[in-house]
Amino acid sequence: MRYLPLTPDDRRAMLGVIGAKSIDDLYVDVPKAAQRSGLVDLPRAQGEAEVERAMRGYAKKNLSPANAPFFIGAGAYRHHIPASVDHIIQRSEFLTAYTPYQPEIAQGTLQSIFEFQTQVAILTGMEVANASMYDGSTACAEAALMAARVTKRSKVILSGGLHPHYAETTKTMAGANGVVLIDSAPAIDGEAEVLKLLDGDTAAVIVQSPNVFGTITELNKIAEAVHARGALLIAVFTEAVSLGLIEPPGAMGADIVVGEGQSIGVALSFGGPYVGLFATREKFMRQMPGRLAGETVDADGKRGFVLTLSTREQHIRRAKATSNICTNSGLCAQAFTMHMTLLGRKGLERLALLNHEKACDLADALGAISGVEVLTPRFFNEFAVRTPKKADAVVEALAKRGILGGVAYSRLKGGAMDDVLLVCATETNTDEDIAAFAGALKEVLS
Amino acid sequence: MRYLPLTPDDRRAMLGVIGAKSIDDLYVDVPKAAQRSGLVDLPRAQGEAEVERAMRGYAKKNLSPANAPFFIGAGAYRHHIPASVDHIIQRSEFLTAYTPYQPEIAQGTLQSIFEFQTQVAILTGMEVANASMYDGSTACAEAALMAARVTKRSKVILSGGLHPHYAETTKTMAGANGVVLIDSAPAIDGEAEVLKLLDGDTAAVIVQSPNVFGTITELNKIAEAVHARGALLIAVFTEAVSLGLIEPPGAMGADIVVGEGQSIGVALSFGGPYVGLFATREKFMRQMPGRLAGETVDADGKRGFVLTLSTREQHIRRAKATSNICTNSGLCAQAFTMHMTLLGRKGLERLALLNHEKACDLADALGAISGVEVLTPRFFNEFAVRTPKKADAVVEALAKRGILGGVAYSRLKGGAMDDVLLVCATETNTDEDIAAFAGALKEVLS
Amino acid sequence: MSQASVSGSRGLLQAEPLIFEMLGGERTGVDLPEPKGLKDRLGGLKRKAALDLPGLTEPEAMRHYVRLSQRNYAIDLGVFPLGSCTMKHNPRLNEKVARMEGLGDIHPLQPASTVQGALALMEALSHWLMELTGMPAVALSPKAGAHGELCGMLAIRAALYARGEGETRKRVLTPISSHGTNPATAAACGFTVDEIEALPDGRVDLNSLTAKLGPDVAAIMLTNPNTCGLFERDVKEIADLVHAAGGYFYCDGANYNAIVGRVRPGDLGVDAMHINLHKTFSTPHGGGGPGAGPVVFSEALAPFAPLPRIIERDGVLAFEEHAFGEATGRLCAFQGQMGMYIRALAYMMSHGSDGLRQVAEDAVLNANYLLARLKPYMSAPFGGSKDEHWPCMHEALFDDSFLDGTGVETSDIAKALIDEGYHPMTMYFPLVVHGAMLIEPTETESKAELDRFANALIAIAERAKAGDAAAFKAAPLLSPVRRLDDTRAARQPKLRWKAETAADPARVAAE
Amino acid sequence: MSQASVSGSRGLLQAEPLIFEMLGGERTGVDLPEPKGLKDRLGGLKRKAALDLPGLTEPEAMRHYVRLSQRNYAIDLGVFPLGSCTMKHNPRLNEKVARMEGLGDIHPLQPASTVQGALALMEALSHWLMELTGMPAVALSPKAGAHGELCGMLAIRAALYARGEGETRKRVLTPISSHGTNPATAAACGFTVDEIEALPDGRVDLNSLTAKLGPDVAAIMLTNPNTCGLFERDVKEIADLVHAAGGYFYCDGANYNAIVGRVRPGDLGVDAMHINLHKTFSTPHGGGGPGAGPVVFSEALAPFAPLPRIIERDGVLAFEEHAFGEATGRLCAFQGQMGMYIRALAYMMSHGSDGLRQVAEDAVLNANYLLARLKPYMSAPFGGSKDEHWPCMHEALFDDSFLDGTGVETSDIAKALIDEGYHPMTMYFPLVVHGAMLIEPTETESKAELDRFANALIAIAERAKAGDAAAFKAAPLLSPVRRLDDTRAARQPKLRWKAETAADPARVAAE
Ligand SMILES: Cc1ncc(COP(=O)(O)O)c(C=O)c1O
Ligand SMILES: Cc1ncc(COP(=O)(O)O)c(C=O)c1O
Repeated sequence: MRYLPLTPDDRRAMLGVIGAKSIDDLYVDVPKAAQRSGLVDLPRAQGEAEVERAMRGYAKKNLSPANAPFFIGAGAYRHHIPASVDHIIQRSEFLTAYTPYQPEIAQGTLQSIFEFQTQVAILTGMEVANASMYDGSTACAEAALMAARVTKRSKVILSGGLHPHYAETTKTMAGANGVVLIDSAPAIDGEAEVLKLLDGDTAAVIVQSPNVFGTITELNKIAEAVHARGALLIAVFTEAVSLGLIEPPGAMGADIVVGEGQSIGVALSFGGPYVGLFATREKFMRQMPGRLAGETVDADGKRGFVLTLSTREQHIRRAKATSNICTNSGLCAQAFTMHMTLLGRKGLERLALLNHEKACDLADALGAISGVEVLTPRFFNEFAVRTPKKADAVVEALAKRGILGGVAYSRLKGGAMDDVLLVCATETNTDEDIAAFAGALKEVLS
Repeated sequence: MRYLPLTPDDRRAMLGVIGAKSIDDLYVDVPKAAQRSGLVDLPRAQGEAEVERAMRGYAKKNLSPANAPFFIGAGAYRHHIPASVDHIIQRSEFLTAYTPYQPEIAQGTLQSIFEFQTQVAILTGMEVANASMYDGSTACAEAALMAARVTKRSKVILSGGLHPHYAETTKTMAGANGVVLIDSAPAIDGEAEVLKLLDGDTAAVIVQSPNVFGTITELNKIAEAVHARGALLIAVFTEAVSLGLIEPPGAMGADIVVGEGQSIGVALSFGGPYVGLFATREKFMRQMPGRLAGETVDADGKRGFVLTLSTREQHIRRAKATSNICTNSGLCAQAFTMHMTLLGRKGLERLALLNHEKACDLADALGAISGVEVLTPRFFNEFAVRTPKKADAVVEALAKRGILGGVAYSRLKGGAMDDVLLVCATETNTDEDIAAFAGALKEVLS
Repeated sequence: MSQASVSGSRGLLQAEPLIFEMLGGERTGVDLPEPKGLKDRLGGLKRKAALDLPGLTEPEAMRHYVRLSQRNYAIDLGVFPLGSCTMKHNPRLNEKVARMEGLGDIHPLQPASTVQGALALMEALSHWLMELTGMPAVALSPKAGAHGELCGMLAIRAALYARGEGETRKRVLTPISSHGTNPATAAACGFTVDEIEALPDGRVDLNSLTAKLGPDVAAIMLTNPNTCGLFERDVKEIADLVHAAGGYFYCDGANYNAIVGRVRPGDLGVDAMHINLHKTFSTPHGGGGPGAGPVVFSEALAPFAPLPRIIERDGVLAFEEHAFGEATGRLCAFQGQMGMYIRALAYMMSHGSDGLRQVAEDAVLNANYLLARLKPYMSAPFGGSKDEHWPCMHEALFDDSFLDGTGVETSDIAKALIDEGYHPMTMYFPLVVHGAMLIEPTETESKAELDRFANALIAIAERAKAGDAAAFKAAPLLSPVRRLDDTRAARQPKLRWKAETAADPARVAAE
Repeated sequence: MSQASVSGSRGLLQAEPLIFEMLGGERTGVDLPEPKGLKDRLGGLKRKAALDLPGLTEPEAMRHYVRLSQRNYAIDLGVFPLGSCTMKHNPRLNEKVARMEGLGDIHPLQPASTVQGALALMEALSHWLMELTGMPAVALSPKAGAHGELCGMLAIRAALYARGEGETRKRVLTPISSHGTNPATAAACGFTVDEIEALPDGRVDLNSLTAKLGPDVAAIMLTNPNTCGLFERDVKEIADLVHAAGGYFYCDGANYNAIVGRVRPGDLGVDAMHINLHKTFSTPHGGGGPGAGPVVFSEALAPFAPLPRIIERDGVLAFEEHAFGEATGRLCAFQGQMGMYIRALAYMMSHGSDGLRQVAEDAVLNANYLLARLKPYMSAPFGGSKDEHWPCMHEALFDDSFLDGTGVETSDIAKALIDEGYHPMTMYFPLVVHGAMLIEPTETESKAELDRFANALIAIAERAKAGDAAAFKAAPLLSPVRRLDDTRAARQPKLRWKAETAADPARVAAE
């Protein structure tokens, strides 16, 4: 087997050194009944070419966005990723390194994380950020838990614009840990509705902007009201590129900002791995979940970086840790930070602007179709439209025509608002794509 | 522009340091008339995504061997390349390094070349090998030139089985330098025919095995006869994998062995870059063309490698150099050596055996078609068949059916033997591929 | 530090500042079309202050990260013997297939009809995992091992609630040797954690366990092979005792590599177990992640597996995404770590049933070989005597008693290994022995590499015993930076670059 | 060398023997199906002695090459200021597109109907090259610069034969400063080489040229910008003189980067010029190759361009592969370096006409900036005085007169640069100045990188002048190996590993 360096001679010699007669001697502690003598009922080893052929077989049964006008967003976004980003994350030294617990031989990863944390803090308008969470939704759940820790309260209110997957993940993950999650009815432009549920037991409210319907919301007023009640404002985003153009939550009073970083440098990959971003105020630093890289000096006084404040973490604090997270999204964060470095302010702003323009073009094109109504009042690169037929049926009919034309809101939230279609446009869409989509939608609706 | 780090401010500051008013000041030596004030009439800069889209457009207009039963050989071969090989040649330190003229910071490349030279020598059964030539055909031309230098004679005889491209390249490159090339008529099994032309002026004869028709030839007798006349035997191969199974030219008396190394680790890439292999006897070492890595020690007595015997080369010897070659096929040699290291004896032998078996299967399948005759008496993984219709028309007809079914010999050698089709099978062909090819050929011929 | 340089670089090792310190005007490494600037539906919510994010052109960015990368150790450079981490070779085939058009680029919310291949791939992976473990159900979506633990413990919690015991069974047992994520997870699910004792041979003390069992016990969280690198001999008895007491058996499968293809957790009474695809099935660690932590379930817990699930109707696959039956809610935004599923499946198919069994056996053989070679020079609390080899599984545990009186500590041994070109072993974990050194070589190390590593470690141990503590405290000398001041980092936390508090970049560059 | 290690490794730098020294049984890193072993049409010509090729499993092979790679300097690590080599950034986009299905995997002999995209791409590249150079024809197939020279000189030879002067015009003129490939190529085409003198300002001496012209002159081979980094001011006059004397003007275009998009060789009287795609158009150097050396031709030489050529019939592209008209024969087996064409075209399209002009200007600006910064500390024979800057093109030339009496030589400066983290400049070339140091930064260096490099080089120059020759002779100290014994390598050539003469691998491993 090409990955196994021991030869039969090696094995014999090594057993000799150990003083064992056969490999079975090393498994003596396993109960006899649980020892399998034969092979598991699965195919035998295959060569590279065969495995590649099989994988190609799976790939061919999918419709790649490279081969279809593509307008799906709703939490994951198709953007161009510079080839150099993939080159870097394939470097042996980043790809095949472990968590940087030995800082003397992990400065590459550690400096990258330190830069990543700084970029995320700047992007969100916050003071500090961690080294990543699994994805935006688990970051959201962790934010709810952190708010409960900080405020020592248990109620967390979710807006009607929060991505239903985020709401559900938060309920699953934080709910089990004593946090009481209060849901709101779906609302296209109702982030401020959370204030109606606000009370003195509230640890935090969670709002999203742009929300799952694409709506952008001004948060200052919400923040004020929330703070007045001693609660925290958790602001969520799923489209990191939006922060190149719209006011960041940190500038509008949010206490914790969490979001999905996939848009910057990470492939769509059918939903994962992605990278959860988590930023907050310095004063809450010691309540953050996840890893943190910090600056220090070495024995020669030279600057270096280490993982720090680990007394928050499970490997030190065990049952009292701020989170059980261990493995995070390191390599996706590496991709994010490199892509962000390539973009810089200039690139990100322009990228954001292009996304917005494409979305405006798309809104104009779809809005012009009779029976279709653009529902989102203010948006970045995605918005909701009302369709005269059921949205899930529309999506299927478009797919039959080779167009990946958004996602039905009802798919995200079991049956709700079943005439609402969520669509998204990015810099990857051409004018022809938009025309093709509009044309097909017209057909499908007629 | 994303690849240009200077900012307008940088440019101004730098001109200031230089003491120039504008960039034009630095071009003062260019005649006014030749200074273009405007831009050349070509498109403006484009982003990554746009360029990638354009390239995809070109790619889509080609029929990829990944999407068609594929049976073309005749000098370039489709083999599976392990993914790890591509990883290594994409490493910054190999990809973006220059020729290792500063050995203290180029031991990676130098040790790789030293290992490559050793592998090529072992594979061909020779004593020494160089660091690579452009491709097999230019290696062949260089071999003719070297034979003339060694023997101080000018006549070189080419066999009728030598790949016509190799013959033509040799005539073009060596012919201009005073070597007289004597061609032979195409012959499927006539390598020994060269002996008829052998005389006391002969510097070398060039034979090929497996030859362009796929025929394998025993070289001992030819070598004896050639040596008896004081000439050298140059043996050529185009399919390096064959040497895993058949007797190497070095074991049969060849003085110079040249060939194409593309089969081991190098992509087909429409004809290049490939890697010319060049091996010979130690006694001719100082007459070799191209770069050579050699072992030595450093100031601490530690083993290291350097480019050596460079007094043979153009940068030292100028007009008296053994060749004008400078840039060679370094990265392809790097791919070759890694793939060869992965294969080892075991892997290469098995790979060769699989190729041979597939070719035997193909010969059985095609030979069974009425009117089709397998012409090659002994072969490795390619052979010639006679077709009742013109071979180039057969190839076209097969292509229309989505099958890349070999190459007409007449394409290689202007019109000669126009009913001869050269076909090849490798480990990449499935039984279904072979059946599809045979089925389509039957159809085309009926 | 023998020679200072003006540039700050030393030979091939390039000095490199932070991106925030790279002076010069504003740059970018992407070229994008000019926006038309005509449309605006932002409703006035444009960013007010300009973003203060630095940009680099591509050549600068490339160098920045390539230079940084060369300060990292990696599996591709040498033995990475971190116990409990299973740092094995990462095949590049898996990287290639994960990036294929139609796999790496599909959107998680594409209509099912356009992702049949992706769903089939997930089903194939599920099939391999269930067959290998002998368990009847699997949830793929957990994003890493700890997330898998959460998934499993939530299912247990749900099962208890379904039984009406959700409010009464709140205690979770776990050995002191367990990984930190185990108690952390139990706590995150609202359980209290109760630690059980270990026997002198490194296994669970059945008496301690029996004593702790009771009607308020929800589950035991047990790692097997355990974090001392030992197989829990009494695992069946443990399972039976826990089940008899009305609890469930959560198995931490982080160490599954030792038994894959040879022993099936399903035959050991396990109710739920996560599998770290980034350990046993070799998806790359990537400097900290991402991973994937699918969970296999017993019949008892299968109904409580989370959403989404894959269902088949008339030969067509689809996700069941919304609440049904007793399913636990969603654990993440979409359906988990597809990128890891592809790699893990490619790894499994490459090895096959025969190769996977060989993986386990070679991993165990390599660990025992190191144990046997190192035991005479170090102290192996569970390794047996000079004359008798007590086998370990995939990793060999040493304590620091051989260092008694030398002034050298476990962490000094680790730093000395760095100078020898090695990544240190896991230190101070598990907590059951003093100054633990946990060495897991994995099956992808050759005998020659193991010998070279053992020779280096033996030389270090001998040097320590010979009394050269000062030299040890000075190590490492040959790494890009020397020992770093952890205390300072924690006391004066500097978690991001700030213009005001930044070190002088000129000084940094010249460092 | 401050501390020896047992393993032979030093921190991150891993010791690594030759593959031939890696003991252990026979291994392989590929898995292939079992052959059936039934058929044999080899005619008894099976290999007799077993191949003695070592194999490694994938983890071992991966490590071997990754470890080796870390002993290399590279563009991705830092400034690579080799004059005449144009070591610029290599965009990864180009690597990606060169590997696309349908581009990287097509066979050179596929029927034309199945490779219309490939042919169109070659035509597009040709169009860019002709437009940029202002020349009416181009041959893509030459495999590198020297091969391009051969292509051009063979066309000149053919044109002379066509004129009936093939046997009489046998002398080729070239400046002493020319690259070694120029005289080597002329000789390889059966010409004799006659060197022309340079003026004190580094350009061709028109008087020397005029004196050498005559009815036996076939051509001049002139590099422009020349290898001193200077534009040949009198290039038009030179062309006219040579043409008037019945000869052709071969221009070595290796330094085209300085003028691309700004000056067209077609406006300078050039008859043939190769373009190193691996210099100006950034295809990676790959540790020595591959490259590509397309040749542009004037009307006079166009008919003699080599085979194959691309022709269009009814909108369908095809190769013309067989002798026709006055075409020179084939120069290589197929149609050249497609892999490089793809990369070069992607590079051109990325820059566009505007970006390419900026490339030239920034390359020239960077070189002049270094010239200006370094001139006060080193000696720039063609750089002008303290008060007057004589501009160079893309590279700045220094000689060793500033080292007079210091005992330090050009090569010592180079080795000192290695310790500072830099690849040295080109040394001892061109031959027209003593102890030449030729520095070509290219346009992809930032001002900050140039300043850091200049500071390091200035410090070295000052150190040399302050008299510290012994330290210079000891350099480099910080590279993976120290100065290597070239003489020994040449005197006792050891060009391959042999079992008998091999160093003891154990010793090697411990080195
Ligand atoms: C025994 C054990 N359990 C659980 C985990 C947590 O797994 P993950 O890091 O994938 O969350 C680890 C990882 O190090 C481990 O070693
Ligand atoms: C001036 C000059 N001419 C010709 C060449 C030869 O080009 P190549 O190495 O591509 O054969 C070079 C390459 O270094 C060069 O610098």
